[in-house]
Amino acid sequence: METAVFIVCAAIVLAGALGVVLARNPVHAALSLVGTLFGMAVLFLNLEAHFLAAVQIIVYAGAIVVLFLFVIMLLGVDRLEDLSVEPITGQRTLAILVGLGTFVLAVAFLLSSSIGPTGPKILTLDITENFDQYSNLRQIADVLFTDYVYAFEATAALLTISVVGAVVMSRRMARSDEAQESAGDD
Amino acid sequence: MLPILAQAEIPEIHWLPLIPHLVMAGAAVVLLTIVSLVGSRLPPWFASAWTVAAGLGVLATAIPVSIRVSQLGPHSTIAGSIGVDHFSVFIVILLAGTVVLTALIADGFLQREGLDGPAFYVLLMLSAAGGMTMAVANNLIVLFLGLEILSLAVYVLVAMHLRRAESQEAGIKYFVLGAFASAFLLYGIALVYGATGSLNLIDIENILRNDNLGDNGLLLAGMAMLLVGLGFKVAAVPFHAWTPDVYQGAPSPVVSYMAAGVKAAGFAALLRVFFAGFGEVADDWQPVVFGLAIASLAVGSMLAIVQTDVKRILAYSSISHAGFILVGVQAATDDGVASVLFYLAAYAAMAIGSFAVITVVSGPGDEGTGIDSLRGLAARRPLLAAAFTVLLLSQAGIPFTAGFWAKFEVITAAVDARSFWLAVIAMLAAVVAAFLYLRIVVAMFLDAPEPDAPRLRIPRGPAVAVAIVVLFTLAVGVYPEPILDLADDALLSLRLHVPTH
Amino acid sequence: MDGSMVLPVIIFLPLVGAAAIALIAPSRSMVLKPVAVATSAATGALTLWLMAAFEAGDGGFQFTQFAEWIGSAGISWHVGVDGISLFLVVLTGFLFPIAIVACDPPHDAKAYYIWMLVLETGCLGVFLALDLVLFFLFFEVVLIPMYFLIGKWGHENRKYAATKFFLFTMLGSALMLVGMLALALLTARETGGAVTFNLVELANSAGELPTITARWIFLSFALAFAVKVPIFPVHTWLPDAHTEAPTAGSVILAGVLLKLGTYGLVRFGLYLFPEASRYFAPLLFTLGVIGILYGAVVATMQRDLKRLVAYSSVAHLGFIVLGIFSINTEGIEGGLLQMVNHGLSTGALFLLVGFIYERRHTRQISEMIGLQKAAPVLAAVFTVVMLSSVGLPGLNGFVGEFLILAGAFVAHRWWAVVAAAGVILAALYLLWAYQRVFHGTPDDANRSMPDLNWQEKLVMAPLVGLIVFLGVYPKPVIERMEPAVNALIEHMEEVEGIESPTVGDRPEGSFEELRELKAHYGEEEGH
Amino acid sequence: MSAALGPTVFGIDPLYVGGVGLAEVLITLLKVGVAFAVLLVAVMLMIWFERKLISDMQNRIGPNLAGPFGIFQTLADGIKLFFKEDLIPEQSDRLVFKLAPYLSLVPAFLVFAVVPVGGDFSGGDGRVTLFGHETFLQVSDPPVGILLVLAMSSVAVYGVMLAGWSSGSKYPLLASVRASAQMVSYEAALGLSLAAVLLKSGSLSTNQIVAEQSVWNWNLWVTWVVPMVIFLIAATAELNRPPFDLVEAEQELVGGFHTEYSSIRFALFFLAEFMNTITMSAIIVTLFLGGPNGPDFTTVGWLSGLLWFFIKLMLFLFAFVWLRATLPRFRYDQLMDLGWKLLIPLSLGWLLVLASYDVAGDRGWNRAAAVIVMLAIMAALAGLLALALRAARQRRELDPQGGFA
Amino acid sequence: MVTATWYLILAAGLFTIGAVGLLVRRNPLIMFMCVELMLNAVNLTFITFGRELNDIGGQVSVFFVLVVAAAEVVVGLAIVVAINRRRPQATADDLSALRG
Repeated sequence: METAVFIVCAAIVLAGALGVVLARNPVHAALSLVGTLFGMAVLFLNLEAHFLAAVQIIVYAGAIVVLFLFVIMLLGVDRLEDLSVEPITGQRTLAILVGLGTFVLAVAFLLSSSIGPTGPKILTLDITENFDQYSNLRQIADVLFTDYVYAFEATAALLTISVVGAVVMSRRMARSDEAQESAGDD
Repeated sequence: MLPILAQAEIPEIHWLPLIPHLVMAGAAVVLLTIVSLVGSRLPPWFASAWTVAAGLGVLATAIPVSIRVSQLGPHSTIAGSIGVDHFSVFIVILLAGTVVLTALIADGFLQREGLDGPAFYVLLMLSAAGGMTMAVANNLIVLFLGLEILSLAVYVLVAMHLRRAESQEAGIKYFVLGAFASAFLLYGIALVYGATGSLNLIDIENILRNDNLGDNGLLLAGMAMLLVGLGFKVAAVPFHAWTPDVYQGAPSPVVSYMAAGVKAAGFAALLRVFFAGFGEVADDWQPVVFGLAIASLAVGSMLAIVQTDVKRILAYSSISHAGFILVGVQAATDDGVASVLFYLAAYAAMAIGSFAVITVVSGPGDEGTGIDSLRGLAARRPLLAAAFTVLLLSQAGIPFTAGFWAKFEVITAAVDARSFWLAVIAMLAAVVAAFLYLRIVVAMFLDAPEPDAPRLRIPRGPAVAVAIVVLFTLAVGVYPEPILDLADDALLSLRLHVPTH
Repeated sequence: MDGSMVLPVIIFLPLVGAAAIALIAPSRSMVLKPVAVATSAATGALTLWLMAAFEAGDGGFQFTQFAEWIGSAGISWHVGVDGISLFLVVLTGFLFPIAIVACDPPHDAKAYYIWMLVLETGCLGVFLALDLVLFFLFFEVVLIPMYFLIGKWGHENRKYAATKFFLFTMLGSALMLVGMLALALLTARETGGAVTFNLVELANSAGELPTITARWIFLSFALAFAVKVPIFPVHTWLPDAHTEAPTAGSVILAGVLLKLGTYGLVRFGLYLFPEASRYFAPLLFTLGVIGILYGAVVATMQRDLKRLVAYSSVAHLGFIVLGIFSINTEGIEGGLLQMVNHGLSTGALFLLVGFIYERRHTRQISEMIGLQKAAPVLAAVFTVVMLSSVGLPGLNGFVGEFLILAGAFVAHRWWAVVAAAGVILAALYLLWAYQRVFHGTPDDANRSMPDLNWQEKLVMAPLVGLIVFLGVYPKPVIERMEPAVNALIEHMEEVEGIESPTVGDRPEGSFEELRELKAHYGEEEGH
Repeated sequence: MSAALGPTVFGIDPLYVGGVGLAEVLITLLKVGVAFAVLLVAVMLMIWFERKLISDMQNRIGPNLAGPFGIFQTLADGIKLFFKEDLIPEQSDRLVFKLAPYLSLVPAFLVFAVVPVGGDFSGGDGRVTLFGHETFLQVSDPPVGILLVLAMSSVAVYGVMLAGWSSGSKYPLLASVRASAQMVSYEAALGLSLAAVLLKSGSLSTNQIVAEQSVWNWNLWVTWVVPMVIFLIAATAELNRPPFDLVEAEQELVGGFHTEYSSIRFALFFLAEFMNTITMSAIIVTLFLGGPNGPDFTTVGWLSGLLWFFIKLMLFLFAFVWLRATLPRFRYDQLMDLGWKLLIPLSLGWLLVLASYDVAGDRGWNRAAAVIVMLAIMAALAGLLALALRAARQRRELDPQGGFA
Repeated sequence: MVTATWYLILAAGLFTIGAVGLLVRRNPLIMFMCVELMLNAVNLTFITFGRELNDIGGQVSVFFVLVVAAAEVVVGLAIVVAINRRRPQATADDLSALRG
């Protein structure tokens, strides 16, 4: 069962990723990304990370990609990109070669090395014994609000920045300036 | 069922060491609130003054932290995720100073350019809070969050000059490459986590000390990726591609913050991770840092020569300086760490001052950053030219400036670690770099001003900032001992944490 | 005056003067020059007092002052003077007032005087520093005023020349910094003591370093000094810098700044690395001889009078290097004496060339003819100075060159013979130049050239006087130098554990004997 | 790797505890089938119910021809739509155009999977015995069930958004941008009001949430009513139902995001919309009204649960229709103001008040005092917010182009 | 049976695709999406390691990565919007005012 799920989801994930990279239309790329995200979420379930699987969908699919689509539609940048033109000759080949090299190297490293000593915190609960408690949500919360409480609070700063940043960047210039600018651009 | 809050075992939290962080981040939020309530009724200098006050507040609160560290020794808090030591205090003070000076510089600039004042300062302070988090982080995830807080704010700051296409272009370039680099950093963190089973640097060090993981592929790959991510932040070659464009495009006060603050935070993180965390496997990463250092020195110094834009020149020179600092990192000794800290402090002063001058000289629209715009500055504004010259000579490492002692310390560390050739290359690069500082000096002193050059207005804020850094540069140049002592203290504590879980 | 305070006062008095000038209001620009002259003259007077108070028979450092500066790094404020540095200090104190009096800057007088006085502080600091880092600081900081002097008040090509000068010298000193740190750190590691940059302490433990290490470090020092001297083939900055510099700049550059290099070779080369110095002596010796011949030959071909004098400097400094790396009392003494002599005679030559330039606005030899008719006093002074530079017996140049050749003859007989040919070449190009410029019938442009005015005469008088005096009676100088030089030689022998040849008892076969000595070292290294 | 992972991939149910055999698979399939069928039929009835009710409220007859009381009207409409020609606009992005309806429909189905529609919750956790196996009366009870609801409601945005975009037409695009903005905005309020429930029940599992509420002790009271009101409003907005149906504001946008759709694809959107209404009502019942909890008035334990659930569900369905019949449509800026400036701060503040109440209990403080202090703080913050909003409004009037400050 | 290595290799592949995509594509929006791919690969790695190590830290890290990803996208898109307002239809190649 797990193997089947893995294979299917891995295929979806990789297909989605390739879709993002190869799609000529940004909207299609975004949809491919959603595919990858869903595959990922199921893989998370496979790895018993239920909470993260749900959060993955809510945050990524529900917010991030929607934001992407929003911007694409709002700006009307959904024209097709001509992929046949290579801005820098050989750039693509080089990038792909480097990418493949990195990948092969990474796999070699992964296969050749061992995973570190196991930590003290219990992650896996046995479903037959702990039916009511069968969820790592509580553990995540536990660690989140104790060991990682500083990091958790720090995310507040992160979100504040993104709000302030978005407001600053979307501020419009005074109209006279804008006219001047566009005249200058042409 | 138990009440939810009662179930968690709250870790011990020492509040005192966190106060500087709270002051910095809190000041940003309060400023935001004040501005949104009574924004239109505030005088234009209010946000700047507020930021300066916040920076000074951080400096003031850093003192009791330092005293506490002296009494208790280095320790960690919040389940070992925050390191309280002189190292972090040093960086915190450095960042606070950077914020104060940048706020001074930005005051006149934002009014001149008609940009969003309070937002700038809010982002500046939040970014600095992120940098401070990087400095104290004993946990890789905390470190990563600090880095992101720092970077995200800077992305916006870089792009926020809405009237300049260059600014936004710089912003998007910095953002894309920065996000790329953070992905690498994160992947590195994940691999290190897999290799050691922990995200805590103290734990990692203990594990590495007890188990021989020096040839573990996961660990090696993880370290390499971490180096990529952090190398990007400190603008080391070959992860430097963004630097010239971003420095040129970003608003000048932002560049001063980037050169001083972001670089300092980046190196703080680099040292924390590689010296405190991976100190046991230094043999594995030293050669790589060696290579990065040489590449940065060479590329930074060489490519600067062909530039015609002062900001670009200084961008390349910042790459070269990063190479110098990496020479100190490469030593992987206590002296090396001290030299890096000293260098960071000295470089912060020079960089802030230099970009403050450029801020003033560049004129409306932040456009006049070509080397031509500095022509004959000595005749137009002798004091400004003299100050800039001091800062440039300091960057070149001329005696009786802070820059000399910075190079001196770094080279000492390298020689002490028997990296003689690295030291030689570094000094050769310094000579090449000296050439480009001389180009600027030549333009200021030996060229005649353009006949129609407008009269420069020097606002009070930048003037004060430049005066402070020039005095600092000269004072440290003559008597570097206090700062040297501070840096020496800072290194002692880095690896002696008492884990408190 | 308290003996230990005199050196800091000498070093910083010009700086105080510079600060005072900086504070003078622009409206009172007429007092700039008097203040500058007064400061430098006071400094000069102090150096003269120093010479008078100097204990002639003592070979060690006198008037020393020591204070911790940067304790953690082993850096201290340590100054002192001995027979080797004494006359260079005096020369500095002497030449600066002359240069300041002699030439007025065409513009920006305030900055000009400030830089001149800062430069003086730097030069004095270099000669008096007994701490490596302190020395290095002064050595480097000298570049800045000189850079601005050349770049701002120089001739057409000044920016190029100034930058070239700056980068060349900085290149050398950059490597020296590495060497210096390596020396201090590795010595500390060998001896197990704390890191120190104190010259005397380092010299005392000079034998501790492994031979190969010491040789590398010596090379890094030697390169820095070689650029500064300059020794062939790193001399190319010198003609440009000299030619483009304003007159006073050329005077100081030739008179004082070049001596920083030769002084450094003696003080930091021989003193700190006896073995390495001797090991590399043949190399430097050879380069010195090449410099003599090359400088002379190239000088012969110059069309620009100032450039000619500049190349003559290359030749003269070749002589000095030759003397120093003879590594015997005569050679080193001759080298030291020649440093002073060269400072006087070349300084005077540059002044004279500058005077001519002010009148004729050209430096081309071909455009000058028959100046003797128009300016007899100038011609007379020029003659004396030129002959001093040639090394005519009875003038100061002769004494130095003689001692050098004597020392070199003992060390490397055939090189000394070749070097002697350089003396003849010097006579050739200088006399030829003199002939072209001063003899013949002046054309219209040259006929109306005014002679020296009283101010210029006043400036030249002491120079000519000293040239003659030192040629006739060099004893006061030599007797003060000799103990220090002997002490240096003894120190070297002590460190190396050998007896070095002296003129008296080594008439024949010195070459072979030296080889044997080297073989001897080789054995010592073995175990 | 531990081997006992398989079954937990899709949910947790006492059914699987002893291992998965054929019987378990069959029972699961049965539950899925029943849920699917019930939903489809319910939609059919819901459409009829809505039309009939509105016509009653508007003093007209409504559908009355197909079947008794016109109850088969929906079926007739469906058949008609099914057989109509399927038009695809030329300017459309064909692939996405075809995909969009399913992106709308599937999440609507999936949400229903986590709703416990019945079961005996009196003291237990709602287990019933089906064919000799203990199980829940819900398709699946994942440990993060309520997050699945949020996840699916956020995925539902895609259907709207892509439908509008892929039509290659101006009005649908505008409508879809508007709709997605609205849905994303109100999701925040939805989540925050939901957090109050989570605070009280301490679990994300829908089954646990229901089990925590006893016969009368519903979350409605436990969370002091306000969260439910917010949730209801936010849910209405999320469903794009009146008075928040700006998506299909006919006067402005022709027909909304599905203007270009016809035939079966249009039917799918329609189906999804009403299905969403039903599932959202079911979620509200689960979260706030104790789900199938209620006094047991039948002899068969789990039947009373089903009945109670149905009754409560009808209540909300009626409420939705009632809202549609009576309230005028909001203006877009009013809609956004309501969401961002009122609902989000209010739900956040309410959550904090509830938390302070709990903390005071844990620490042994006076709970009433804690709540009063908290309310005072909230009031102060609300005042500040109001001030800030006023300042912003003034600034906007002064400089219509400027951002903040 | 699926071992951890499978997941890790899948993650490495995804990371590579993202990285290559970022390097070859010129549309800033797609470049952002490639970053998201890379972050997802990291998430998968974290969770896999977390389960192998029997440590919750891996999952907590993913939580933070998600937050960061969201914040990053907001800022990045804001910049893109600002650029597009000035110069509609800009790709990375059009952004070439900064050269040196």
